[in-house]
Amino acid sequence: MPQRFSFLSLARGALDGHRSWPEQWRSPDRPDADYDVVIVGGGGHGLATAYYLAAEFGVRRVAVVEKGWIGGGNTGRNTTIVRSNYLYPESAALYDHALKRWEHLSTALNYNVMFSPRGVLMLAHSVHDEQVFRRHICANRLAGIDNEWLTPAQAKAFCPPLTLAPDVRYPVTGAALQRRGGTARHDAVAWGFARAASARGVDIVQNCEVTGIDRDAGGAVTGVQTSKGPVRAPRIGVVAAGHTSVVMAMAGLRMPLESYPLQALVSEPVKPVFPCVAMSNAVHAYVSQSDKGELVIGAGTDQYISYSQAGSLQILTQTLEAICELFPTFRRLRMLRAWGGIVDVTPDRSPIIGGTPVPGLFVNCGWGTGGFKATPGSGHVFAATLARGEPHRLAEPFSLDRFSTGRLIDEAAASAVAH
Amino acid sequence: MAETIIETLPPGTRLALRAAPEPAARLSGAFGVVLPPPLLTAAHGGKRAALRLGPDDILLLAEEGAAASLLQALAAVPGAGPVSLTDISHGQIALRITGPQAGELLNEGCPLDLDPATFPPGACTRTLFGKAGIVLWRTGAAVFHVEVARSFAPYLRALLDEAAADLA
Amino acid sequence: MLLIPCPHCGDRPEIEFRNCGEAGIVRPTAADDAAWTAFLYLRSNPRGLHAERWRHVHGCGRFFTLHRHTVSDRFESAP
Amino acid sequence: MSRLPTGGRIDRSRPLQFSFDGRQLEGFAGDTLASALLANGVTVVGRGTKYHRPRGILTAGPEEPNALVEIDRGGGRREPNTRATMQPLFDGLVARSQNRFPSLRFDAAALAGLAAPLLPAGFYYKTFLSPRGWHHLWEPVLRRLAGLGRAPDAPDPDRYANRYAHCDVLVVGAGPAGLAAALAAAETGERVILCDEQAEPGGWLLSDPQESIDGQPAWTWLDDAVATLRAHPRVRVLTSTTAFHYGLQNFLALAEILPEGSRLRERLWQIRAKRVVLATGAIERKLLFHGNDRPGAMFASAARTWLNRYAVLPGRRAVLAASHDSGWQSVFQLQDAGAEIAAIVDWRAAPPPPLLEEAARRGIEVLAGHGVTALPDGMLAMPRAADGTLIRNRTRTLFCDLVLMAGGWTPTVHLFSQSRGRLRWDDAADAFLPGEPAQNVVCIGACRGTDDLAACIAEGQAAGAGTSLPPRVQRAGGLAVRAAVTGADGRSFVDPQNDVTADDIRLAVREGFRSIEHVKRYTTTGMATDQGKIANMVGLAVVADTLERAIPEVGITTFRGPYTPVSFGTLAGRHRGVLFEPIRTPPLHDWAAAQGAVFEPVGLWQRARYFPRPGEDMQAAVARECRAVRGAAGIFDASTLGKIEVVGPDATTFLERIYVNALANLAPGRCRYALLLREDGCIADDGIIGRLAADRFHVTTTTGGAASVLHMMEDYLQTEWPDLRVWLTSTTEHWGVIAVQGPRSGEVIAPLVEGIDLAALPPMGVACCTVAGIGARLFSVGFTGERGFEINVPAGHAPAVWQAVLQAGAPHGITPYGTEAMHVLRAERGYIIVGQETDGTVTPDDVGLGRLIGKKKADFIGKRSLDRPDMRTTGRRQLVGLLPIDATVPEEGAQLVIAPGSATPLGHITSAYASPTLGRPIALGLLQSGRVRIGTSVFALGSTGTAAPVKVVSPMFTQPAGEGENG
Ligand SMILES: Cc1cc2nc3c(=O)[nH]c(=O)nc-3n(C[C@H](O)[C@H](O)[C@H](O)COP(=O)(O)OP(=O)(O)OC[C@H]3O[C@@H](n4cnc5c(N)ncnc54)[C@H](O)[C@@H]3O)c2cc1C
Ligand SMILES: NC(=O)c1ccc[n+]([C@@H]2O[C@H](COP(=O)([O-])OP(=O)(O)OC[C@H]3O[C@@H](n4cnc5c(N)ncnc54)[C@H](O)[C@@H]3O)[C@@H](O)[C@H]2O)c1
Ligand SMILES: Cc1cc2nc3c(=O)[nH]c(=O)nc-3n(C[C@H](O)[C@H](O)[C@H](O)COP(=O)(O)O)c2cc1C
Ligand SMILES: [Zn+2]
Repeated sequence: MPQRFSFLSLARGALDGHRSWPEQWRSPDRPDADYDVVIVGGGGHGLATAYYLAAEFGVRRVAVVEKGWIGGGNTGRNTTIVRSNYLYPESAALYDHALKRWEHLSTALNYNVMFSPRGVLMLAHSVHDEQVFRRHICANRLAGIDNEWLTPAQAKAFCPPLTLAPDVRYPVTGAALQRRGGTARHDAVAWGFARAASARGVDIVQNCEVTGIDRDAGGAVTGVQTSKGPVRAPRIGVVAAGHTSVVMAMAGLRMPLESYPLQALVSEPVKPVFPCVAMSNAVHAYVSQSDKGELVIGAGTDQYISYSQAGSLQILTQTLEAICELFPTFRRLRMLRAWGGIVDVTPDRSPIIGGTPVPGLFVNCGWGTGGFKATPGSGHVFAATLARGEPHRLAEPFSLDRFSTGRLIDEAAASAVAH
Repeated sequence: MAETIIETLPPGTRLALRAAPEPAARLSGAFGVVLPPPLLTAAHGGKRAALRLGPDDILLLAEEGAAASLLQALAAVPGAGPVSLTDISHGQIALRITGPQAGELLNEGCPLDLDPATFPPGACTRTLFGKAGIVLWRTGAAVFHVEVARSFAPYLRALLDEAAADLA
Repeated sequence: MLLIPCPHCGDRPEIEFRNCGEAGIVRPTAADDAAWTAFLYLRSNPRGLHAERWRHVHGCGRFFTLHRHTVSDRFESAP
Repeated sequence: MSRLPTGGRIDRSRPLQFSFDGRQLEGFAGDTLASALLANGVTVVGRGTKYHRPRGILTAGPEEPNALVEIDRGGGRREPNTRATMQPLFDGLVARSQNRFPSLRFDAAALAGLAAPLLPAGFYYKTFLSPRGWHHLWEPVLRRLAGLGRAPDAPDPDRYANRYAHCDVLVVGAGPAGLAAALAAAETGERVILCDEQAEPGGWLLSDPQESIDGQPAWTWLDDAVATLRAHPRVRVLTSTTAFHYGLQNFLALAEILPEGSRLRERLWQIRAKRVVLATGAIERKLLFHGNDRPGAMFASAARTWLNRYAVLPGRRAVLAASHDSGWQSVFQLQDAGAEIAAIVDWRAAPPPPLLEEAARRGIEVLAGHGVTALPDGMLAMPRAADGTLIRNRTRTLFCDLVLMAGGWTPTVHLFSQSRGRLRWDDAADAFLPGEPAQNVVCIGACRGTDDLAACIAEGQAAGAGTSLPPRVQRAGGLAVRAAVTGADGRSFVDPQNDVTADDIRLAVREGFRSIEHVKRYTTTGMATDQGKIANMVGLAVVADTLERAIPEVGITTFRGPYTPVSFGTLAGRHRGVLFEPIRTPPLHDWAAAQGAVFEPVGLWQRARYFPRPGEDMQAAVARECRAVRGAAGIFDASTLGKIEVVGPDATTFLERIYVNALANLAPGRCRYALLLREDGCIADDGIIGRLAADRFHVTTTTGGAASVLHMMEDYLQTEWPDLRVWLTSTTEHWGVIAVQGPRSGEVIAPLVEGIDLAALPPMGVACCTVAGIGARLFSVGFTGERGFEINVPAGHAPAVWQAVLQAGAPHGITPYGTEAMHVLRAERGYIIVGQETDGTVTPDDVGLGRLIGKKKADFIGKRSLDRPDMRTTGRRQLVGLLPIDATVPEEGAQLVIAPGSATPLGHITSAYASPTLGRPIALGLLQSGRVRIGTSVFALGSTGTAAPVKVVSPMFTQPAGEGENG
């Protein structure tokens, strides 16, 4: 067990100039020869899966193999919006499973992931938006998930920089608010899960790329090939987000996925000015303010698939047009940095969690533009699925075979909400 | 620097001609302009012009009120083969932009290279201005003819006017 | 912003185009569920050369296929 | 005052007044705010973000991390975080320091400095662990301490523009290398754009007038070069213009800041260049020592800029702390300008002899092999031991008010790296240099690691002419940065804005953050507003040193745009308010507006929702409009519907493959309601298909679907069935559509219709005729369940025809109605609205329209998907009518459940209205196995949690009067 984090331990650290803090997680240079479960991908979802496998399902011989540095994928690139007010009961249940875990994650992991339930406001600009949001609110209410309707004035009170001026192109006609939603510190989520998993025996191997999937004569997986040598394991969990198609192709599988660049940007830091998270699908913009003071702004995806972690300028200009339109006082703020991630998008914009036609090969992917919020829930149900070899109850509707039966969970078609 | 003038042109006749080069050519006589012009160029004679915007996509411009008679005349051309002719006269509005800075003004919203070497008089194409699709036709060294869908015209005009004021 | 070589209009800026997804996906006529699912949803999504369809919506209006490397994002000639 | 009596490039004839923190000060045209502050002896300009230590001006360029101020032009023109070093001075400029309370001199938060031992890198991850403790108590406190300036609180009234441009050669950076490149390129006759972030071209030359080029004094050469370029017809020179983004295929974005008082504040340039020349120069490096962040510590190169370009002596008594040759010259020039030089402290044991000789000649003491540490009023110099630590028992006290730092140079390779070019580490340059390019781009001058002026010019000439570059020339040298940071005092600041110290970086490494990306994120090194221009190389060196690895093995963090921060306004350009997106209005909009209609947005369109009369609310107006339609006649603007002309010998075949309906048997002169699916079998759109002739159809789409349906049709036509001889033309905007609906609609229009026998026009018929003398396409269709007509006339004539119909209808009580009444009327009849009853998951059978499917058709889009198991399963949600039992209009979106306590959703209400016809509320909904539930009751659960019983009925609440068959 690593040294516990607390104010006291910090104070003790101060006495020796912080010279005796140990590594937050063990970083073996290479993986062992075999494990019970190998997780491919050291993003938040992969690390959470490993943590829950070890902490709740008693599977200790677990390795997370990450081709770069942990948390360097979408986990380290997202706008950190956490909410659970999804439309379909299947989705709402899954995301709320996560949200309930967010609320206690810092204590559970002994790592401050800075979960900040500051409220997520979704702005309506038309009769149609209003209908869609009300449908969400009613559905959420039925599922026991908080989500409420605000008038424009209430929305403005909750989010003071919002303009209610009538001469904007899309005046705000109301908003849906999930108070329990908010943000969390993306990097801390990866590090906190890594530290807690490592403390429970999980090996986290960085700079270790999976290059092949080994299978026996019957087609079942036996392990993976990596840039640091072969690793045997009867169960493989692929949690590679934007690279899932690439990894699954190693097992001969074609996936219902496309990988698009999604961009985000931050402004220069300013004093607290934005107390919540606000998003508008009509004009496509979402924004919050980080603890350091930057406005964190989400942009859209490019129209073409790409693995370049870079997107086009016009995506950023469109986003900032929208931001300036909703928050005209922000026009003189400056964009400080913009970056891209590679998001794995499914046809119905819902994730895929569960087994595959290849025995022993499991996959957790398709979170697209909105999976950060699911991190602890996704890790938990995927760990259960890997440990038991059959889907966790909440994961069941998200199986790969829904694409052949047609039982899609079409959050996108139903609402066009991206995050 | 001389001013850039933006004028809304009076109504005219517009026909969407969709045809392969062969059948299009047979309509030359009836329309009074040699059809089809080379891709992305316009041919004109008198009050009539033909803008070749795509391989089989030709916009015919003519004097106001000529739609019905033209449609009849063109349909009557013997052996023209299968073509599509549709009256879209009222679907678009035309602007003319004149002045030495006309190209710069257009580049406020149009992403194309409008240097006379790459987009000489006679060149035409569909493109964008800001968030409106337009047909752009350079009719002279410092003159452009712009076609825009009727409902996008106020937006286009407002954007052009604001930009022109800033150029001046 | 990409510069896209339209076979009819030459190099034009990306905002005039619409990407129309992977090329070469044949619409099956008589398909079993698996083949139909593959047509509807399964994509190669390669990290490498990608055959994709574009339409020059704000130009000549034509659909055409190009090959682009999804890491460099560079257009290349067909393999 | 430390303004020198002569020299500089300021215009002494134009004094300018400005204020800083309320103090009235004076500078000159040509000053930046920073140079003017220094000239006025202002040394403290800001505070660090974490410990709130006082900070002075460190640099003279865009990399400035400390001198960030609020500029206030009044109203919405107040902006935070403006770099004083980049802000040209103007008369009346009002600047304020930021991030201090109550004042710059005394900042209460500086007490945080006392708690510094408790606040190492990442301290917040280790404490405040309980969720309540963090979010409610600590987060607000930490947030208030963090952040720099204040966001503006009023809308920005300024204007921003955009410009697309093309050129053969884009030269970024107008230093000597860039100027030479632009001159050479101009000579070839190519189109050239030259841009520079500074207000004046010249780059380093502006700071170094002693140099000579081609035998001319540097500034003479400079003036000639600039004059030549500005006069050249094919060259555009953009100053105060930063190239901040380098995209694919040589697409670059530039942000131009226009001179104060211009009509525009800023302009975005989006440039496509055939070739790009990057002559972006280099940025000096700091040295790590305790006190390297204090006011009065600055880059040696910056001192030279103050001196030569602005005629400001930045201090009276200076110490040079150097590990590199280049700083020495600055000290010599300062001495010439009248400053005292306390000493030159060079980390190296043996600086180059020519420098030592020159120092000796000038009587400047040199402490070679030494380092420094802070004293309250100066520096303490001590020998550096072999491990880089300071030997504390042999000290020299150096009183000074200026500490110059010269730690070598980092080429400005940001844009090159953004262009996806590879960087390679070069030991001689002690820096990452541009390597293999990914696009047509070359780097020249200091950006390439060349520091010799003549060589910079030569490289520029080659790059401009498009010939290959001569070899890189490097004259100055220094101690490698990795060696220079070894043993550095832990309290030395690596990133002064984010207050990251050497110890913070070492702690991160100790805790297992070994990837440079992890170190960056754990410590926040390089994440400040300068984006690591100050900190990255030095921080990287500390990581390499701690890990005992070579710098290139550690790697560097990713260079991302923008090169320097760009205001949102520049990126948004003119797209604001009504120019944000087009507002599309149908041809009868002006009439409706004049009537006082209330509008609603539908996509980009504005549609009249209802026409209230004095005293009417929406419900009253809608009820009146509905009753008029049912009782007599209503008139409605349906112009926004999409319209596509489908023409060609194979038009029928084509439409049969596109729509679910059988259309082969549709006779000319007849029309049919049709459904369009996506390949997954779900409803995409609907509309009316009218057959005008054997080979010509008039097809309508929903308002929102117009563009996507046409695109989809073109896709199938061009890609799947290129053999079909069919052409598609959008006629959406050509036709204005006037719907006349109601039992008396025929009587209303009869007097206006000529050319056909109206009485002979059957329901679901279409004919060409004239209406009010205007050539029209007349459809006898209705979306209201009443006998009705849709008159299509050329849009320009629509207002006149509308008036004629109104007049003709007046005796019949014709009433204009809007989209809301239209919605109610169609709901009473059970007609769906795509996008309301359907949401992309709904099949034709789900909404009771399975019968539209042409049973004998071999194929149509989506057909195969309807055979998938889950599309045929029982228990799908089906369209039903719902009658609230308690007579209140239920909420749209309300969930349907079997009993009030049930948590299982069975469906939802898609539409709900007060029905004037039935005199009661009605609703449509999608309900699990809805059709078999007809006759039963379910409960509608609204957003407030109340459950109301509703009776399940057929969606056809009323029977059609005529045969105005929609479905
Ligand atoms: C700009 C942006 C904004 C977003 N905003 C939000 C938001 O506001 N709210 C929200 O909920 N979600 C958001 N998302 C989505 C969210 O970031 C992701 O869904 C989520 O982080 C996915 O986590 P992950 O662990 O599955 O993936 P990742 O963090 O991407 O982890 C996958 C890991 O797999 C590794 N890997 C890949 N291939 C291999 C291989 N062959 N061998 C070994 N390792 C491999 C990768 O290096 C990577 O580290 C956003 C995403 C982006 C890009
Ligand atoms: N070791 C060195 O590299 C070094 C050190 C000090 C001085 N010098 C001297 O500096 C000169 C180098 O000349 P040079 O022309 O290569 O560089 P320079 O520094 O003179 O010019 C670079 C110019 O590029 C501009 N610039 C940088 N990034 C930009 C961007 N993104 N957008 C717009 N403008 C941008 C800067 O404002 C600057 O004016 C020589 O005289 C050399 O002797 C070199
Ligand atoms: C929520 C969030 C906040 C961020 N804040 C900052 C910031 O204040 N300063 C900064 O330089 N980068 C910030 N970044 C961006 C990172 O520097 C980096 O660009 C991002 O993690 C992607 O990695 P890459 O640019 O190295 O590819 C932030 C990223 C996220 C996800
Ligand atoms: Zn084209």
